Amino acid sequence: MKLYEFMAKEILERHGIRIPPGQVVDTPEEAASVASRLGPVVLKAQVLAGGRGKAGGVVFATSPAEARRRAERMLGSRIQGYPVERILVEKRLDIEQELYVGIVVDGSARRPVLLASARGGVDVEEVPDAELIRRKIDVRWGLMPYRAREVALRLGLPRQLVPAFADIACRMYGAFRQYDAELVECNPLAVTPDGLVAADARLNVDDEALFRQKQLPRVHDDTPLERKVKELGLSYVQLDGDIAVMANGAGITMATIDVLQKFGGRPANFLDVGGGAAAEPMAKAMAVLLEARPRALLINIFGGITRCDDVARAVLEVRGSRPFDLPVVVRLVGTNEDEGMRLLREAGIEAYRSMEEAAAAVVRLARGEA
Amino acid sequence: MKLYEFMAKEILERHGIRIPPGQVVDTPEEAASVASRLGPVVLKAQVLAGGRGKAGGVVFATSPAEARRRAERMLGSRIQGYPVERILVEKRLDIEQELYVGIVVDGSARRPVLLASARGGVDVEEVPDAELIRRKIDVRWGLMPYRAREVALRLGLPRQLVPAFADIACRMYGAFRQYDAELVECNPLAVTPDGLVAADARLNVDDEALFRQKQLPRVHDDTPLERKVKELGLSYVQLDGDIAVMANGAGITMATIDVLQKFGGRPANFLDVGGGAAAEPMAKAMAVLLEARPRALLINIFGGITRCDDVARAVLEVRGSRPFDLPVVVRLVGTNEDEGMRLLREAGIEAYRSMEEAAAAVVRLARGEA
Amino acid sequence: MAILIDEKVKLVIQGITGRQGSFHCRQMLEYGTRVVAGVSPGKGGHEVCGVPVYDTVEEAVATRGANASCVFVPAPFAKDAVFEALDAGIKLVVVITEHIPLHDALDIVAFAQERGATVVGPNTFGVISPGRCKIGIMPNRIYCPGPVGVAARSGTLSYEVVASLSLAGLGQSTVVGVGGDRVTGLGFVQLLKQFERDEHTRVIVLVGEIGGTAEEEAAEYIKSLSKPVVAYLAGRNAPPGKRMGHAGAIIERGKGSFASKVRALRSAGVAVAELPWEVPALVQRALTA
Amino acid sequence: MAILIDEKVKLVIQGITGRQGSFHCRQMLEYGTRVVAGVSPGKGGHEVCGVPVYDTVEEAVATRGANASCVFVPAPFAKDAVFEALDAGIKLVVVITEHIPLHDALDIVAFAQERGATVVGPNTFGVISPGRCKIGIMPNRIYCPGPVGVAARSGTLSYEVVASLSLAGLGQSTVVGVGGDRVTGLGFVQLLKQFERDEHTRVIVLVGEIGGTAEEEAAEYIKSLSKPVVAYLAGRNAPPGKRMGHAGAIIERGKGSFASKVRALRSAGVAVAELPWEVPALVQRALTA
Repeated sequence: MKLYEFMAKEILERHGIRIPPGQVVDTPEEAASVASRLGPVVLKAQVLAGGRGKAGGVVFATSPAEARRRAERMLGSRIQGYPVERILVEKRLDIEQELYVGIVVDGSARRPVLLASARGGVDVEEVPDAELIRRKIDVRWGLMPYRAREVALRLGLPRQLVPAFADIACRMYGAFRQYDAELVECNPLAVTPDGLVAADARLNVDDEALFRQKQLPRVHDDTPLERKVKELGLSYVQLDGDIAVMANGAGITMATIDVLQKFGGRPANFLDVGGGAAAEPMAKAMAVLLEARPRALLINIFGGITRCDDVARAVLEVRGSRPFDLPVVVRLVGTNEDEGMRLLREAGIEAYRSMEEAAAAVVRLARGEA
Repeated sequence: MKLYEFMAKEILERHGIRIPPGQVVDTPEEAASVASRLGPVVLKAQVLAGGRGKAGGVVFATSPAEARRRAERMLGSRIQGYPVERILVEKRLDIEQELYVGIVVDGSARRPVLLASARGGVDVEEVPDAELIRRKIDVRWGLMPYRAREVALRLGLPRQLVPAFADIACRMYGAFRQYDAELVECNPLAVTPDGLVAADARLNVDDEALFRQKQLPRVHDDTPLERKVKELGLSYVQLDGDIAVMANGAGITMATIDVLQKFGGRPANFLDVGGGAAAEPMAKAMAVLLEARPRALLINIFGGITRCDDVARAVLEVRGSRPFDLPVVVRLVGTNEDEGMRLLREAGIEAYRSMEEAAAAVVRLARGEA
Repeated sequence: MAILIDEKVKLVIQGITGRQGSFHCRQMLEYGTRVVAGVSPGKGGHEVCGVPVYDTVEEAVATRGANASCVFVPAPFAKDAVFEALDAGIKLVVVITEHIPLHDALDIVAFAQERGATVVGPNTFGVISPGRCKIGIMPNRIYCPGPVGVAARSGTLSYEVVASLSLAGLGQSTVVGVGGDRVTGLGFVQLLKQFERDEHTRVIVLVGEIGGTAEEEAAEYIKSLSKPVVAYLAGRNAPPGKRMGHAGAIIERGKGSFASKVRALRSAGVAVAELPWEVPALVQRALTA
Repeated sequence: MAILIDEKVKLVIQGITGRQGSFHCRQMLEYGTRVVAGVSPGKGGHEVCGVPVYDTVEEAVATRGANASCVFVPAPFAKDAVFEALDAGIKLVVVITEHIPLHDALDIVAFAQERGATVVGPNTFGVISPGRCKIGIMPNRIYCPGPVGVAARSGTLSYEVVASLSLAGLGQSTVVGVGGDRVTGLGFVQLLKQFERDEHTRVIVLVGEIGGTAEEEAAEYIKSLSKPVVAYLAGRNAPPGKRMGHAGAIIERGKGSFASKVRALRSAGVAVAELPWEVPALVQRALTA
C-alpha cells in the first residue's frame, strides 16, 4: 500500500524528521489561503503516480492569486490516469542541493538496504550505479548512526550536516520497521540554509502486514474491479484482451497468459486464485471476471493445496446461480483431479488435462471458431 | 528510578495489559467517592517500600464509609519511613491464583531474563529456586511468544490462559526495552474469572537512561542531602557516623569505610566522587558533606582519571570560600600526585600517601585526639 | 542421493490441526514421509492421522526426535513458529504459509542464518526427493525418481514442468520450491551449489519468473557450474510495474524483466524453453550431450 | 607473555579529541602504547599528540592497521562507538565510558559475542600488561612487570592493591578492570581462564566488591584452577540494599553479600585479605608455597 506524499510526511515528521511547512487542500480557495500564510509556495498534486513533476503535478506560485489559479487548473485534472483530488501546498524551500535517501528491502541480499545519493530529485533508477551508495542493514541491530555517518561522508556532505543526515536516516529506518514498510524514501532530501528538510517523501507499506498496522490510513491504488477481487483475497490485474483467465499461482497464471499470447489469444486479465483458494471466493472471483464481458474463460488449475473438486464445484456453483452462455474451458490436474474432471464433464463443461490443448481450445472459442 | 505502582500500571495498561479499575487519590473523600463507584475496593499506599502489605499499606474496604476511614488512617502515616501521600483505590479482584512474572537484567548472564512462578503474591526472593522459572532473553530478538507459552505451560496454567500469559509477558518485555527498565514486574499477576489481571506492578528504570526517557515521570527516592549530591553527578549514601568520607570510585569508597570501621572509626557517609570528577562538583560535594556537621573529614583519592592537583585545588577552594575548622585528612596518590601534595602542604593541610596512615590519622582526629 | 531431504527426515508439522495442516499431513504420510509429530499450541495430547500432537516444538524434538519442520501456521503467527523450530534446534524448516509480512520474513532469514539452519520458503510448495521423502503440499503422483534437479519459484508452474518431465520419463533427484515471496530463506544459488555436489543430479531445471534478480544471480553462478541447466521463465507478457512496484525497481535497476533474465541465462549457457512443455526435450538433449 | 594485550597492539582511541581522550592519549603514548589513530566524528584530519584523527574507525583500521580500541565517547553515544569498532573488525574494545545505559550495555555485549570479540568494561579503568602495553586510564607509574595477574571490578581500589604489590616487589603480568557496571563484556571467569593459560602468571589476585554474583561464580571456577588465587573484597560495612536494589536482589537470591562472597571464595581455597595492604603478603605466601 502506497501512502500519499502528505501522509508519508506526516509520519516522518512524527518521527522527528523536518518537513516543509504546508497543508493539504482540496479547493483553490484553501490553496490561496495557505499561500497567503506561507508566502511563495509549491503546489504538489497528491497522486500515487511516479514522475509527477514532469506531468505538471508540481508547480510554483508566488502569490495567493497565483496559487488559486494553479490549484484550480490542477484539481480535477488527471496525472497518469490518477485524478487529482488533493494538493499539498508547501512553503517553497531554498534548496542548495538535492539528496536521495531511501530504505528498501533487497530481496536478493535478504535484508533492508540504505540507499543514498548526492544526486537526488530525479528518479533514483536514473542515478548511475557508481553514484548510488548501498549499505545492507542487519535487522537484528538496525541502522546505527556510525553507518549513516559513513554514508553521509561518502556523499561528500559538508561536515556540519553529517550528524543531521545520520539522524534522519536512522529515524527513517525506525519508521521503516515500525510501519512494516517496503520502502521509505526522501527524494529529495533538501539541503537548505536551515539544514536538511524532507522535500518529498514516500512510504510504501507491505500489504501483508496491514493487519497489524491499524493506525495507518488506508489508501487504495487499483481499479474498482481489482479492488473487488482483492477483497476476496485474490491477486488481480486488468489487461485489455478478451479471454478471461483464472489460474492458481502467480507463476502458472503468468505462464498461461504467455501461452495464450503465443497461441494468438488476447488475455483479458491476470487472476491468481492462489494456493489455498476455497470454493466460495473462487466462485465470487469468477462472477467478477464475467462482469468484464470477456468472449471466453480459461480456468487453468494444477492442484497443489488447491483441490480440483473444489474448483469444479465453484465453476458449477457460479453457472448454477448466474447462468452464462460464454464458452468456458477448464484445465484440471492434481489433487482430487479425477473427481473434479468427473463433476465438470457430468455438467457438460469442456475439460482438459493438458495445458496446451486447453489453451488452443479457448483461443479457438474466443475467435468464435467453436 | 522506581516508579510508583500506579505509574507502572498506567504504563502497562498503555501496553495492552489489563489492570484493575481504580484511581489514585490523596484525600479520604476521594477514596470514598471511588469506592462508591467501584464497590468493594482495596486501598494501596503508594510508597516505594517493599513489603508494603505486611506494614499495613494494603487494606480492604467494602463500603464508601469504610474506604474513607481507612484512607484517613493511611494518609499521612509512614511505611518503612516513607510518608503515604497517595493511595491507589482499586476494585477488589476475585483472585483464584497469584502468579509472579518479571523481567529483569541478569548481570551474570549478561542478558535480560524472564522470571515466572506459580507462587506469586509473596516476595519473589522467598520463592524456592525450584519453583521459579528463568528464561534468558536474546536482546536481538526479544521475548518471543513461543518461549512465553512454554513458560506458561510449565507454570501449570490452564490451557486457555496460556496465550494470554504469553501476550502479557511479551508486552512486558516490550515495555522493559522501551523504557530502559531494570525491572518490570507483575506480582501478583492475578488469575481471575475474567482472565489475567496485573494486580500489582513495578517498573524500575535505569537511572543512566533517564536522559532519553523524557516521557516518563520523575520519582525521587532519596533524602534531600542525597538528592543534592546526586544532582552534582556523584553517588552518595548517608550513614550514621561522624567521619565524613569522600573517595574516588565505589570500590575504594567502600574499602575506605571498611578500613575506618576496622580502625574503630564511624563513617558518616558513602560519597563516591567518581572517576572523572572535576574540581567544581567536588568542591560542591564537600560543602554538602560539611552541612551534616561531621567531626572530621577524610578524602581518599587514588588518581586514575581524577587528577590529584584538581582534588587539592577543590579542597582549597572550599576552604577559601567557606572557611571551616574541622580536621581534614587527605590521602593522595596517582596522576599529578606531586603537584597535589605540594598544593595541600603549602596550604597547611594534612596529607598522606598511605591509606593506612590517613585512616589512622582521621580516626584519631575524630576522637579529638588531634 | 538427493539434496536437503531423504529417508532420514523425521518431520514435525507445525499447525497440524488446521485444515491444510491435517490434509497435507495425510498426504505426506501417504507419500512415505516419516511424520513423527505435530505441534499446535493448546492441542497437545491430541492426534492427527495417528500422529501425536504437542504444545511445543521442544517437546516434539525431545520426545520424537524431530529433525525437520513443515510450517502451516497462519501468517500472523508464522514467524513465531519458525523461530520456535529453529530455537528447538531444527535445521530444516519448510514454510508453506503464504502472506507472511515482509519484515517477518527478514527476521526469519536472519535468525536462520544465525542458527546455521536452512529455511525453505516462505510461500513455498515444499521440497520433495521423489521416492524418498516429501515435505510440502505438492501432489504426490506427478513425481518420479531420476537425475533432474528442479528449483522453482512458483508451485503450480513447477508441477506443470515436473509432470511433463515425468511423462517423458525424466525423473527428479529433488524438486525444491524457493518460495514466491520477495524474501526467502533458500535461493537458486544455494540450490545450484547443492545440486552441483549431488552425484545423483545430472541436469538442473530452473523454473523462474519475472521480478527480483534471482535468475540473474543464478545465471552468474551457473557460469562456474559443471552440470547443464535448463530454464523456463513465466511473465513474458505480464503487465509491467504492477507486480513489484517501485521498491523492487530501485533495487533491481533494470534487472528483473523477462528480457534481462533470458539474456543473462542464455549468456551463461542455459537452454531456455519458450513453453513449459518444451522443457523435457531440452533436458533430454542436455542429458545426451 | 601476558593476557589480552602486548606489544602487538595498535590502538585507536575513540573520542580522542575530548578532554579525557586527549589527556589519556598522551598518558598511553608516554607508557609506550602504540596509539596509531584517533577517531572523532567531524574531526577527521586533525591530530592529537601527533596521532592522526579520523572520522570513522573503518578509516583508522584501513589506514593505520588499528587492531584494538579504547572508547572515551560520552555515554549516550558509546554504544554506537563500540558497534562501529566491532563492525570495523576490531576484536578488543576497552570501554572507559561510565554511565552507559544498561540496555546499551546488553546490546554491546550481545554484539561483541556475535562478532567473537572481547569488550572490556564498560566503566573500566582498562587493561595493562606492565612494561608492554597499556589501554586505559590507570596511573602509569604504579605498575611493574611480574608474575601476578590482577582482575578487579573497581579502578582506584585496584590501583591501591597494585601499588602495594609493586611496593613489595611483586610485579604484574596483566591487570584488568572488568568494569564497575552491572553488565560488562569480560568477567572474572573468562579472565581466570586466560590467566590460567598464561605461563607468565603464577598467582592471580581478584579485587572484588559486594553486589552481583561475579565473585561467587569466580569461586566456583577457581575450584578447577591450578594457580593460587588471592582476593580482597570491599563492602563489608556498605549500607545494605541501597546499591543494587530489588532488581539485583531477585537475580542474586542471597548471593551478592560480603559474607556470601567471602564464604564462596574461602571454600574454593582463595586467601581473602582483610585490608587492602595485606594482599602482598598473601601473594608472597602463595608464590613461595
